[in-house]
Amino acid sequence: MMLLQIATQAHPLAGTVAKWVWLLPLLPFLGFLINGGISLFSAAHVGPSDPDMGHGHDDSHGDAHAISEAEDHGAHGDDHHAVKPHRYAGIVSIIGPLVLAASFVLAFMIFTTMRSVDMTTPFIQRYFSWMPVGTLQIDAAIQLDQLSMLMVLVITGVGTLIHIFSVGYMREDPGYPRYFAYLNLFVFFMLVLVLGANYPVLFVGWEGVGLCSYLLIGFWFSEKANADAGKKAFIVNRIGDFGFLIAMFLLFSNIGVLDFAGVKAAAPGLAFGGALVTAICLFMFLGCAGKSAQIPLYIWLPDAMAGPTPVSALIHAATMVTAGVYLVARSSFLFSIAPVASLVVALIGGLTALFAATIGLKQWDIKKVLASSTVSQLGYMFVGVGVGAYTAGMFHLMTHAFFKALLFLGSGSVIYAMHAAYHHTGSHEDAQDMRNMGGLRKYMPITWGLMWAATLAIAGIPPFSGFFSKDSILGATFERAGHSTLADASLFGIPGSTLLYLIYVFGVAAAFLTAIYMTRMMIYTFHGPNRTGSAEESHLHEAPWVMTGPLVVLGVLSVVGGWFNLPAIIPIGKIGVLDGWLDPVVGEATRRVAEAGGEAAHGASDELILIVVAVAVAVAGMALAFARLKPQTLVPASQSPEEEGFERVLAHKYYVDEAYEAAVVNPTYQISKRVLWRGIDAGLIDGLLVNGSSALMRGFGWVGSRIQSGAVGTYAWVLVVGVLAVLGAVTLR
Amino acid sequence: MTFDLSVPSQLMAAFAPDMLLMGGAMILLLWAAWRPESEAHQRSVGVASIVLCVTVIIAIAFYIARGDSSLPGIIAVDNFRWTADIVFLIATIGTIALSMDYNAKEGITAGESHVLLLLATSGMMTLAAARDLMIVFLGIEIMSVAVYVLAGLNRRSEKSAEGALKYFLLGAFSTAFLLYGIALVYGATGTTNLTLIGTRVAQVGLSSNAMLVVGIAMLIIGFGFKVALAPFHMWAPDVYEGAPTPITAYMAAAVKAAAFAAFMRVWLEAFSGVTSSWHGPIWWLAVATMVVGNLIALSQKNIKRMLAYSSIAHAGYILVTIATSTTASTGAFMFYLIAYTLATFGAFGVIVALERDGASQLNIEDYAGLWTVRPWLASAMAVFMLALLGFPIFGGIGFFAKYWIIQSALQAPVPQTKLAIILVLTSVVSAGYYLYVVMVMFMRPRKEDALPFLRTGGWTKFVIGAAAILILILGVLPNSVVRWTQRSNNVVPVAAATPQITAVSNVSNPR
Amino acid sequence: MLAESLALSAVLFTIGVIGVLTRRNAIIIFMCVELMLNAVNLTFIAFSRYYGAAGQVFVVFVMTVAAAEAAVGLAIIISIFRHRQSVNLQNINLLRG
Amino acid sequence: MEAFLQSIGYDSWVLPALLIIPLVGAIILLGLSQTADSDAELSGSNARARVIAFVVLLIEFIVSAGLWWSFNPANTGWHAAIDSQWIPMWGIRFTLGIDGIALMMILLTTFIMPLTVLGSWTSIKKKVHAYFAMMMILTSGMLGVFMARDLFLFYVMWEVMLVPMYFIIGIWGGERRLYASIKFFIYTMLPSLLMLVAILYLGIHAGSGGTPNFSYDNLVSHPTLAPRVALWLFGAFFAAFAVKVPMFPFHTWLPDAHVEAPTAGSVILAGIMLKMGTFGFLRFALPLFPGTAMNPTVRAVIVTLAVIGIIYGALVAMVQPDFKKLVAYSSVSHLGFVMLGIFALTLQSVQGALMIMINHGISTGALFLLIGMIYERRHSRAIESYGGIARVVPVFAALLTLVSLSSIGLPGTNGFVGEFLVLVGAFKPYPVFTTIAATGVIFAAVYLLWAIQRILFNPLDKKENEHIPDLNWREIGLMVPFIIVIIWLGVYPAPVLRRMEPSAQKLVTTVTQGAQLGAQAGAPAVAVSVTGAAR
Repeated sequence: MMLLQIATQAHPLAGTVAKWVWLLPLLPFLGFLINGGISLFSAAHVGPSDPDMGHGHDDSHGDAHAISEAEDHGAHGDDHHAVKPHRYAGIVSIIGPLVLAASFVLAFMIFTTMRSVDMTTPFIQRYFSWMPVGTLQIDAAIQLDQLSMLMVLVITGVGTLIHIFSVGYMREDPGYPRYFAYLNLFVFFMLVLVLGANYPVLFVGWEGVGLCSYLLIGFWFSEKANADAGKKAFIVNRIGDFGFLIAMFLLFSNIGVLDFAGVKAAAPGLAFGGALVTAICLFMFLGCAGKSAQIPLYIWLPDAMAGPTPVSALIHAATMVTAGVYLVARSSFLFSIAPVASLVVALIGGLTALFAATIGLKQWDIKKVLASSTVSQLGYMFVGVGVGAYTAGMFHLMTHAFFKALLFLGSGSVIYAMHAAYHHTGSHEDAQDMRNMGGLRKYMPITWGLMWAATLAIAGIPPFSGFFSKDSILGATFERAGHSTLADASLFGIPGSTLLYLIYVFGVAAAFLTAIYMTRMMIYTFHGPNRTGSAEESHLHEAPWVMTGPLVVLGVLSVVGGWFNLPAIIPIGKIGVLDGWLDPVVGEATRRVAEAGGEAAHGASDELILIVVAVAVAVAGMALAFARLKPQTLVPASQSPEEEGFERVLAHKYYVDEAYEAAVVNPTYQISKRVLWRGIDAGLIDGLLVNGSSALMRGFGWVGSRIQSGAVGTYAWVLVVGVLAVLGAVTLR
Repeated sequence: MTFDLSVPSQLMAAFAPDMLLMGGAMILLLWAAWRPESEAHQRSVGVASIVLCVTVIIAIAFYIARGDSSLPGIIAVDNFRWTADIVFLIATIGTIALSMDYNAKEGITAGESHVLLLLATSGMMTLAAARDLMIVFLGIEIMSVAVYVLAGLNRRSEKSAEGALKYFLLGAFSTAFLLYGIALVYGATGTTNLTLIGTRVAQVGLSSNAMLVVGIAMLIIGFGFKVALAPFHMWAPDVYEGAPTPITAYMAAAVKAAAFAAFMRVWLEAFSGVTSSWHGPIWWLAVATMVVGNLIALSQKNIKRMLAYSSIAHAGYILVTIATSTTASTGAFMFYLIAYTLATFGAFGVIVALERDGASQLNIEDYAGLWTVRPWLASAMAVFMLALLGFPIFGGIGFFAKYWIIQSALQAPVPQTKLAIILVLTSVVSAGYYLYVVMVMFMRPRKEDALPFLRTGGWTKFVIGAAAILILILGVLPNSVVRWTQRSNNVVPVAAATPQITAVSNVSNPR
Repeated sequence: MLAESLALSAVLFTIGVIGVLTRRNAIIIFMCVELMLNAVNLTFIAFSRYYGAAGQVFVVFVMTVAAAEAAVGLAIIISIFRHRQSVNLQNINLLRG
Repeated sequence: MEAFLQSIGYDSWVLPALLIIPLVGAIILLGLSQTADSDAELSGSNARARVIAFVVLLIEFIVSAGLWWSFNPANTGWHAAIDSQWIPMWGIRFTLGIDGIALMMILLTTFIMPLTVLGSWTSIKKKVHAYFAMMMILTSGMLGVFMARDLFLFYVMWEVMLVPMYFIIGIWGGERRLYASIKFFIYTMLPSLLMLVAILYLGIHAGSGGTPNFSYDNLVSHPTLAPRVALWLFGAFFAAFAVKVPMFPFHTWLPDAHVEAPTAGSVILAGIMLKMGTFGFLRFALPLFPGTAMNPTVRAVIVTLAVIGIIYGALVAMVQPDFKKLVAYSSVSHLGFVMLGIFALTLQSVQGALMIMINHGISTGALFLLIGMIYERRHSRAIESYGGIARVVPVFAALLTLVSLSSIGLPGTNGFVGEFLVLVGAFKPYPVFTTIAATGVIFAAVYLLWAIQRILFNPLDKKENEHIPDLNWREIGLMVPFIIVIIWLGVYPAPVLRRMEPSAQKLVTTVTQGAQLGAQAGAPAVAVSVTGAAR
């Protein structure tokens, strides 16, 4: 590792364990190399020296076939199969989680040193110059500060748990090494994302995680649907990345630097709320909307559930999708001086939260429910960072990582069990459809308990973690509505304060719906009569410990996660740990938005009221769900009828995908094919101009050769015509 | 030394190389007619003729080495003449070499054919030397009459006879125009001596004299026929197709070159003073010739015909040098003649090598897959085609030839940029048919029913090889030839005042 | 005097041209060409009255050459006649295109 | 390293050597070539021919590699310069020399050529000697273009490239090879000849005493042309280069040529020959006519065409049923970025354009090689004749995915660096155009991901695809260098950028200053004559 150490001016972290920070991303990358190598090596069957199938295909015939046989099972669309484990499964299942655990340990050591020292400036390590072009100097550099540390801990921590879970979950998949290779690579890029010291390096991770999500969603690529989903995810993300790129271009062409420190230093120079900074923030938010599945780019996330469930847990719940939130928090020095942009962020966040929650009401696929809930929770986070409560947003990011990962892994073990059961009886029922579940509580009690904990957390029932984070967001929103730079600004002529109150209402409503659909999910899955089918029941059982173990850890975290940042009025522990921790990074920006210590604005009483309201709403939601939903009346998916009216609209996610398809995708394709290619390219340019002109030449030539009739008389005539022409030319000058 | 042509002995000396060729030809004619016709005899006469040509070249080299010149007179003694002569003689040697194999193939046993070539060549040399319209006329006729016969040499072939007839009738027809032109110019200026004409048209502003301009027009027509400018080109394709292949090469290269040499000299020495009166027609003729030749060549199936049209196109390119009307462009002119002669003889050599008796195997399609059976022949043909196309390196000297013409066009006192652009555009069109030949030879598979190719005769091999090698070598290092041809630009109107101007001026507009 | 003789020769020349254009028989066409040549000769003679002998010398050359041409030409016409018992140019068009 | 090169006088002979070595190889091969055309008994000598070709081009690469060290960026003049007489009467000299830009182009060429030999190891079965001889001649021609410092010499080299490629396409190409080859030849020859006239005009204009002067340095320091004339001359150069690039709408030769050419042909076409056009703009069109090139109208037109090319190429690529054609159109899109970068004319954008020129050579070259490999196995380029083969040929799949990602411009691969620099540099002068161009990033993902999905992923539903043999060691081995470069240039392009920066900087400054000089001369006149030309 070439370390051209540019002296970090006696930074407190200099010379401590923090100098190994570059190992954090590198360890997972190492895992990727090893696992990837194993995967390729085990799958490869080097071809004959002359590959022309005319002669050379007999020898490799057998092997190639063998592979396709093996993978045919893996290709079977769904998570789990009874074929013997991959021959290198052993070593892979050690390396895969190990590298992550290692980097988690390292991260924790660095974390402790960071706690011990008091650091106000980020710890920046430059390794080598990446793109040095004139005034544009982009280094491959790592920036370690409280914000990135928080992300690193979440990623490596939750990541490690999910890796361990995967060992059990993917054990018997033929693509086992490939799976871990991708997963390690993902973590590598995710860490690059959060550790990068400038926007381009962040962008490397940004696109890298997109790539890994593409590869993992399409992990069982033999199903067209999965491959499509992967592609969709990548392309939609690309649309967002386009915005991110433009934001970077604007930054460079106006500020001339792209590293966080430089931009932060230059940001105050920009006109407060000016067009430039607003544009930068809005373009950047387009990127966030793509990565974090906000309106209008959320469409890829539900499809992303095609990937293996642990992937959904890690990438599409805990880490990658929250990158957008991280980016806004990371760029707080920009957003805090662009109130209009911040309002847009908050508004979109609020809308998404509500909108996705309504979708969640009518999904039958257990993972789809969680997907829409993820979108909705991400909306919350954006409300948080949008209203300038960056800590609140990050706080919810963290707690969400805990309980949503738990929910996904729980659903994973449910599916695992369901699938095993169906596999035994050779049934082809859908193992993810809640209408085929029901009453699983008595078969898998641990999962049941843990998932209830997570559900209470996400529903916002005190004292579970979700309650604190969600409440801090709603509280911040309400209070910013009172007075803040945002309240003073206005969007589309609507005063900011009005909007903020509206957003607050959205948030509360979303909380209500969240409570409903989560409870619905729990009821249909674990309660009521079992609809799996009599034959299968006997095979339903709890997952092995390697899977339930991580669930337990996550369960604990999602219960006590709230203690990381207790609000002042609930003094059951140390107050505002996270606030203090993140203050060096986002504190200034927060205060700028809140106009210096907005806390004083509302009294404790108002805050108490807000809390009461939130809790009441959550409880009401759950109560309503319990009151209205009748699991007994459900019939298995195969017999159940199609929904009617608005329910169908909800079940089809408001037909947004179909709309995009009809309005954007098809027209583009048809125009490109018929007009651009057939019409302009083949028809006009090539046909008419190019080949046409040559045809014209040949035509003239043909005519000329016809005049050459062979009769001397004609020749004489032509000659004389020429004579007259020349005579005319010289005389009539 | 400097010849004073008014002294008969010195005139003889100045004319010696031409006389040498003529005399030698006479003797060979007797010898050829003496012995009964036979293959062997035909060959020995051919060899003898080649020897004669070489001797004449040596003689000319001797003159060049001495750097002779002459006072104004009926003939010129300058590098322009010598360079042109050498081009003719090389072409003649090539023709004879090809004929010896070709005649054997076609069963032509008349040794006289070679002698006729020599006589025609002597006419050409006269043309190159001519500094008097009378000599020009004589040269043209000596050349033409011989070539009429050569065109119909293959008595058994009806096509050959037809070609000869067409050539003869139209040739005579155009000669009449040429002659009329000479008469009118004579009438306008009172002399047939180019130098005097030059001085007079320059001194008395005759540029708008009706008689003179009509005469010039008639001369354009006469020369235009000989060098096959559109629309006076109609005879060329038929005659080229009908004539025996070596003779076709001879006509395409040597005859054209000779007529052009005279054309150039007449224009530079006599009419460079009245550019305005002829520049327009020449310009348009050049354009028409380039366009017509290239376009019609696109739709040809027979390779000889295709090359006939391509030679018309090349006449157009060469005419550009005349259109620039500057002595500087004679270098480009001569250089082009050399390059074109080499390429033409190479190409026709390949045709002779592949042609079967009865003038079969002459369609371009017959060359399909040639590369797979005769790689070297195919490669050589490719070189010749690219040379005619004027492509760098692979086309060798052909590129420099075109390059120099363009340069002289752009460097002319009145830059001929438009002509240059039309020239390059039409050469792009020409790629359409030159590359077609290459494509057929290299990229089409050999037909199943294709007749086998005969083995190539030694002399033919010699011509093809020499042409290819020269083209390629000169295509990288043209300096020697460039320097040599640059020296042939000494064709300058000698401004010598003469007493009869008054007489001319009052006659030149008759009552 | 000059003008008249020039005019006459021009007329003769034109007649010759028209003959070439209109007639179909090779012999007759050749005769028309000869007519044109003689028209030119007339021009030369006319001018030589002013410029001295050069024109007349030229005429002598022309006549000689014309004779030679005639010999060759007739030979060619005979050889074509051998091939197809006719000298009508209408149907002599093997070579075309 | 430098010391060693010094000691052997490397700089004094390297450039001519690079031109001669391949020619020697070509002569050897042609000498050994045999007329009989039955591959049975020829197989031995064919193998020999391959080895000779590979060794010669490997030597070529090793010799050229020295330039990497001997090149000193600090010196902005010509490196390894050669200057000697050629045709004094016409003022034509044989002058060679390189700057940072040419350096990278030369290294790109010598890097790709030996790999293309490996790429056509087994796919070429007839006339092997001639085939490799053609590739040798082609190498010389292409290198000559990058080295020439005399416009006449440049033109000669420029045309010399044409013939071997014409034969390579026409003899060893696909079904419609005859049409494609002739089209390629004439399409590119037409504007080249116009450029020849322009070059001559320049040379005569700059010459003295009736002798033209084609020396590049002299012509650059000699820009006193009437705006209108400059416009026409620039037009001629533009036509020649725009066709080679190819810019929309002069691109239609490209799909045919790419599709019909044999693998190596496509690789060379896309990898190197297309760069001739953009190189021509950088080396000749801009420095010779700064006033015209930077004239607002002209510039706007060209940038518009470039942006159209980016989007258009991507959209048309998206709907191609033939994978080779898809990649061909993607080249139109990529080269559009290059043109945008060149004419935006900021240091970043020019550097980015240069990076794309290199990257496109690497990525697209690798893509074509991979297509060639799978074509050798299934004899089909149609995308729908595949599907799900990732499971049958995992190594191929991995490589294809990686290369496609680099072509998409994924950060961490070479593709990103170039596109990012171009866009970031072009944004200041052309914010709107650049924003539109940036959407090309999206479309690139669309067409390539969709294509590799339909080839590698989806169900394996075709019987004949189930037994495709995977890549063999030769093929893997020849892909490895590509992969290494893809990653290297993606992660640590700084050395390359540093070597090119002074030249790029020099270009930018000279052109900008020249444009300012030309501006007060007659910008309005040019504007007028632009409209005049339009009429």
